Amino acid sequence: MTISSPPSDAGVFISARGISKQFAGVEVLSDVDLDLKSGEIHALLGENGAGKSTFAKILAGVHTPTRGTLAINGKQVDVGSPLNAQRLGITLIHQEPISFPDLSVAENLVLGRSQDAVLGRVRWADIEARARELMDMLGIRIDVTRSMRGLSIADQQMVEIARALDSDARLIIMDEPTAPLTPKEVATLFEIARKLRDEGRTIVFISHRLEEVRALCDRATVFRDGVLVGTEVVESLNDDDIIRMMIGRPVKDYKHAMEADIGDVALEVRNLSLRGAFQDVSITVRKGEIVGLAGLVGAGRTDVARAIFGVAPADSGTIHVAGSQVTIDDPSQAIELGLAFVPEDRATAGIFGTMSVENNISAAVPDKIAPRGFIRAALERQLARASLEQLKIRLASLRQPIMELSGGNQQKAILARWLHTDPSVLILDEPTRGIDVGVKAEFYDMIGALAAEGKAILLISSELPELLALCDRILVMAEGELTAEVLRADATQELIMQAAVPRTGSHAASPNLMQGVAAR
Amino acid sequence: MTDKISTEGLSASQTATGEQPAPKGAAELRPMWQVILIRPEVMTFVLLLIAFAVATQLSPFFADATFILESATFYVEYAIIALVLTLIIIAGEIDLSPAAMMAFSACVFAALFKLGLPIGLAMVASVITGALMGIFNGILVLRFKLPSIIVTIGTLTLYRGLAQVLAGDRSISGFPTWFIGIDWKYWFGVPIPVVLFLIATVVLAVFLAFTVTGRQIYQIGTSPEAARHAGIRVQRIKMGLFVLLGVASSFAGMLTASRLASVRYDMATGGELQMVLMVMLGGTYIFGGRGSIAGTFLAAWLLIVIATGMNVANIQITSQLIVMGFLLIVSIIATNAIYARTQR
Amino acid sequence: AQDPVNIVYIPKNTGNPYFDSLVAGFEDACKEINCTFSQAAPATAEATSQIPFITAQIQRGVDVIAISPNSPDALNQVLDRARSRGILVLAVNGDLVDNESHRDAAVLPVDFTKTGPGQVELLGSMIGYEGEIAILSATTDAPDQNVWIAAMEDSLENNPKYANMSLVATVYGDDEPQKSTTEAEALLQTYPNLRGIISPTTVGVAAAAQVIQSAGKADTVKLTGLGTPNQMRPFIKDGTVEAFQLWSPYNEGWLAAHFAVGVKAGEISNEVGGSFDVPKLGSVTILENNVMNTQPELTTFDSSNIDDFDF
Amino acid sequence: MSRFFNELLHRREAGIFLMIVLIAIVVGFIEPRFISVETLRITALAIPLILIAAMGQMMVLVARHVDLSIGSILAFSSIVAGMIFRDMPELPVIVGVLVAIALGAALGLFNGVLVVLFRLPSIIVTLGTLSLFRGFVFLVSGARQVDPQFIPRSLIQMSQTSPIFGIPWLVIIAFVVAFVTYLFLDHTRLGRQIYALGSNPVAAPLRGINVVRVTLLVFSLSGALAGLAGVMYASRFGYVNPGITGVGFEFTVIAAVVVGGVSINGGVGTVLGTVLGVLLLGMVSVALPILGVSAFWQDVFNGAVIVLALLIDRTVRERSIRAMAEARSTA
Ligand SMILES: Nc1ncnc2c1ncn2[C@@H]1O[C@H](COP(=O)(O)OP(=O)(O)OP(=O)(O)O)[C@@H](O)[C@H]1O
Ligand SMILES: Nc1ncnc2c1ncn2[C@@H]1O[C@H](COP(=O)(O)OP(=O)(O)OP(=O)(O)O)[C@@H](O)[C@H]1O
Ligand SMILES: [Mg+2]
Ligand SMILES: [Mg+2]
Repeated sequence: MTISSPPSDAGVFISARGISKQFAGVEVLSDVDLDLKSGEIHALLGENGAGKSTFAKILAGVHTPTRGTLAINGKQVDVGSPLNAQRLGITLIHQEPISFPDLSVAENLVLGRSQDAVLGRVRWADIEARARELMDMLGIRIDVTRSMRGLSIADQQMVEIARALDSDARLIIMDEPTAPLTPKEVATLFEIARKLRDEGRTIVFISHRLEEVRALCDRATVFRDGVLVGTEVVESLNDDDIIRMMIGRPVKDYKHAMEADIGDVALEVRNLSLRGAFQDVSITVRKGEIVGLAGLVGAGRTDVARAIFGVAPADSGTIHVAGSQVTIDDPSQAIELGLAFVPEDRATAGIFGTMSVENNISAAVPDKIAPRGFIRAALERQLARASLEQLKIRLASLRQPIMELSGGNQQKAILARWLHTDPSVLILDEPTRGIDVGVKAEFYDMIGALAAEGKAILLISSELPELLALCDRILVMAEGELTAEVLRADATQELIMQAAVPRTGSHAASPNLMQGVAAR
Repeated sequence: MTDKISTEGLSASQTATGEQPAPKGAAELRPMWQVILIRPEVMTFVLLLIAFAVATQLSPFFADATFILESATFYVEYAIIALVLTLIIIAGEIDLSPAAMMAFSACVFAALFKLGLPIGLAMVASVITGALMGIFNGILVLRFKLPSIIVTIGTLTLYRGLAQVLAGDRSISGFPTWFIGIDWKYWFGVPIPVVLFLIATVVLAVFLAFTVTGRQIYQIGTSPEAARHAGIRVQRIKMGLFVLLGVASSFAGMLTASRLASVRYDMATGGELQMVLMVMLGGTYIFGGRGSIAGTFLAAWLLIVIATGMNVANIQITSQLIVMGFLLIVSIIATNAIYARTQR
Repeated sequence: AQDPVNIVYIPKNTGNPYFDSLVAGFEDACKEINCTFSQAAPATAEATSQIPFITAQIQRGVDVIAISPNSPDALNQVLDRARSRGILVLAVNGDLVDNESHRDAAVLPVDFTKTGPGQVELLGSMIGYEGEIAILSATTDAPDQNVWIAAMEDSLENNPKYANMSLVATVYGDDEPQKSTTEAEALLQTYPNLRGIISPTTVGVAAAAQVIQSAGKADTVKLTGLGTPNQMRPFIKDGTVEAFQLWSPYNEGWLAAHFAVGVKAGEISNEVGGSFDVPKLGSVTILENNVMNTQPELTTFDSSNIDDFDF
Repeated sequence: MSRFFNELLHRREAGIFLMIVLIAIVVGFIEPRFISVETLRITALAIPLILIAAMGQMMVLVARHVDLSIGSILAFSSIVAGMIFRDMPELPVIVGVLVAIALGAALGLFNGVLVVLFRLPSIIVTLGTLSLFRGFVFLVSGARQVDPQFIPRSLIQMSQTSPIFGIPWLVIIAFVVAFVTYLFLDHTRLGRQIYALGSNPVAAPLRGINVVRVTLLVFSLSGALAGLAGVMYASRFGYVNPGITGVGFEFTVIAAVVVGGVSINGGVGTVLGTVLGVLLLGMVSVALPILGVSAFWQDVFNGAVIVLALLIDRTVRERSIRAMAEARSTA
């Protein structure tokens, strides 16, 4: 890897002091002090939900901090709005690329850029010419007059990057820009980032990939649970240091779960395909087994889970539950077959936000609370109370709207809902996303206990340590295809990452990866 | 089997217990009086009391139970539909076509009767027509995933047009005497349409509040995604509601036919606004998930009192239009504000 | 003396200038004779819109309900109830055709059987009793218009004077300005030899006048019909329309008020064949079906007299 | 893949055009007199009101809102203008015109404020103001019609006399409005912001788009154009009636706009498409009476056309989403 040039000695461009942010009373950033220098590439690191994006958005005027101040070149500023941030020379490449699907690529590039009068004329020819130039610079071949709708996430991300390049911004924040990109695109991006740094601009680079940080960044700042843990020169850190800073304890503390008595096949899917989402996916999960599904964001894991559960059924392939082939076109059928699914998008697909906790818990088992079609409040209360104790859900009242609970407790309530159906197969999609560390540990306990009870568990997670710790077997997906199957004994983060990163051209797993693949 | 992951330094599992106020995220409960009093239905009830007092002041002829009940017969046709519409809006959809469905199904009824069909069969045909129109709305909204509010603006024009094509501008009459004048027949001293409205209110209120399907209607409106994930048959329930609305519209159409002893294509023109107004005024949340039959029931009486009061006080229709439009907007804003307030 | 007779008038809808004049007739009458007057108008002329108003008036205990009904039959029930409470129910300006038993009497402007022939004669005189003519009516089932149209067809067919006039089309503008306009335009286009149009409805005749004016065809296509002077004044002044007809809505109100007060005071007996005197109108006879007319013939408005009227 | 989508959109306009030609041919075949200059004139005269209001409605729809109150706004502007003509005949005509436009804009702004301030869905807000504004109409007019004699001669002549090629002023004004709308929407930054807002309302503020300003703007413009249509109503029909003027107008306009390919999901729609949509509906309304078809069918046709247009819109959208999914899997 190339050694980054040392940070230039130019002064501090922007400094944050005591930045804090609350969402709905929950503090997600507390007292962040950070100086970003001109001419440096500064990495922001941290687990999911650590607050990196939130901090970036505060710098870019998307969020206003609850407390704290920002100063540019020593002068205190009130960023206030994205427009104002742009005037101050700050540009943000969002984690989820922003696109206006009905507008052309070229227009997406310039939208909001110009400071001209709003009734000023739009010079289409100039805009398109400039857009082509930028696309050439980034080495992407997109017709800039086509509409944004239908562009791949990667291409959308490149358009966002092109947008940032076109500005004369002094501070460019890139929030996980490389997640969807191919290695070649990443290389181009890095080249450009270095050029911008050498022009004296400040670049903030957010990524979960340590090797990228190592290759590109001068300094790194680590966040944990909304608190800035430390800022170091990248060269002085090794991976273990960084991970320890990120998770607050040495890596070794994650212990592998023990081999367990694994029973008959509970769920088997064969050659499942859904056009535009995933192809030819085959998964087997046995009783008492925890099977992990790893992959980068957008790899198609959620789509697979939704297909199995009948939310968005697959086009082809078969599903077998407890040995017999079944058709699942609707979640209600899946539930009858003993499947349960904790979706990743808790806010929209999990909870009934404004309804009470007990209503949420009883949602999947109407028959248990309404023996003759009429709901009996006492039964419902009893049911919910049992879950409170079992899962240690913390709340003020069962009649409280569930949205008033913390994320972790909401997730527990969803899990409680499914446990009442007494499922034989549990599909958990990012069950610990957005949950604080303490509750995460509780979840690990629960997942282990459920497997011990003989339930078959399919665990989708983007947190590799979590998968490594819990799973008996880990399947890896990239771009809608299974690329590897790794036994616990062989599993390492590197092996999984290699299988998860999309390869340009072919999806064939590399030979040395194949060695790690179990032949089951 | 799996041994516990060591979670050194984390003591969450030890500290956590039962219903203790939790440190993070578990917000304080609102005081009970707030939960009870700050509800849109309470606002409706208060408005009803005020309207009653004002109407009594405005005209000495107003406060007369017989008169109010008699006047109610014109509005309960809409109110019965509004009750079903409440369910649809709670489920997160809307239907603006029921007034037109009333007209078309009533025209089908009258036209078939004129063709010599026995009146019973004509009534059945009318109900089937109502159901079919409901299914058509349902298919457009559910199968083709079109936004219900705009689709039903289309179908409201369409159904009204069909009524006009079918019945022309003639009014069709000549129904047997037993069919005519249901509003002048009484059960327990109350006009039958009003009794029917009361029965519908009780049945639907029980259905919505105490049955599983009722609960699921709220869940669907709160989050259709989550409802589907929880195994609730979202499409089926919504389709059922659209059909129910079509059937209710057909019933209301026949009530109107009986009251007027005649049917014309322009029956209930503009009635959709009144129905939506009743639902909104009753505190049902326009975005779905919240609302109650009781609210719509109260709102229906509120409208009856306001309209009757203004009529009997000889207040010009111009002011009445303004009062209605104003009420609709204010009620939506108030409901919205109340729900926004109780969001957290 | 006796308590004044409490009269309420319910027009078809509010904002209709025609009824403003009718109301004025009532008001002026009640300044002179023993009655009090009020009106209550629904927003739309839809069939049922008058019902709540009638009920409210019954509750208010009025003595007389005068109404220009929006439907010939939808009001039967509620009017019966008004009558059972001793309220005198008068149909004014339009009758409950075929349901006359549900009101006590009707005040109509003229003998409607004479309206159709009168219009044909007027148009005939403009076009020299020769050529193609068309009718632009209100809605297909408008009862009064249909009676008039039937009479027009009858005259055209049976009266040798009109042998050279041929009715080529009867179209309906639904009393909507937009539809009436397109229908009138379509007439001009479809029948290039059209010599005249009769539009026995106020909305229609105004729309047709506007169309003829726009098309610049005032010389070739003659228009007449039933319209209000205010509505038609500009077209008379600029020659687009030579003459049109109507009656005096004012007199309808005037007559209805006198009749109502007379009946309530027991001075007039509401019996067919009876007659009574009304100031300014002279002797009025109660005709078959308890119908009274305010005038024997239609009034014809043209440039010579139009400025004498304001309604 | 999305070329295909683009082309489909373009084909949408071509499709409407084809349909217009087709209908003209079929009607002309049944009733040869239909193919005439006179038909052109009548059709041209049937559309200006709708066309002008459609321009406003289109902008509102592109911004992912809808305005159901335009019929009442039209009536309000129209009646106030009429009253000015009647009660203050000494004022020049243009005063009435400007007041009508300004009042329309004010009522539109009122809609916009309710939408923005209370975050209410525009369809519900404007359903409410539809009856509220109608109430205002009755209130200011005292429920009295403005009679033809008071409408200024010069205004009436706008729909009768022509500066060029026999095309009445009214029609020319409508097309000028359409052209200016085109320039505004396609060639100014503000115009493009309307598309951006409708295309992705959540992201719009992140691109520095002032959502409040744009929302208020589209509602005000829609109101102002409805106001202008109100004066034109007085010109075309020669009088203003509080109970009749503009009733049901919103449905006609929305039907035309949706037929013209403007998506109710925002972000999509062109002036050309809208003009063609208006022409199509205008021509059908002219053709029906010439064919001797009862006016009753007009409503059936309008309703069916709205439903059909929504279905087409849906299909196009679904296809593009599928195209997107495929683009992703082959990326
Ligand atoms: N708009 C919002 N409303 C409420 N909570 C929010 C909002 N945005 C973020 N959060 C919460 O704030 C916390 C920090 O989120 P943030 O997006 O900053 O994390 P991150 O470090 O960028 O994570 P990732 O690596 O997954 O992108 C999370 O718990 C998240 O759920
Ligand atoms: N090109 C794209 N355009 C729009 N949405 C996309 C695109 N790519 C992915 N998505 C969305 O991102 C979501 C995540 O993708 P998917 O479910 O296929 O992968 P995943 O591996 O589960 O990712 P995640 O870790 O985010 O859950 C999907 O629901 C999909 O709709
Ligand atoms: Mg982030
Ligand atoms: Mg996922």
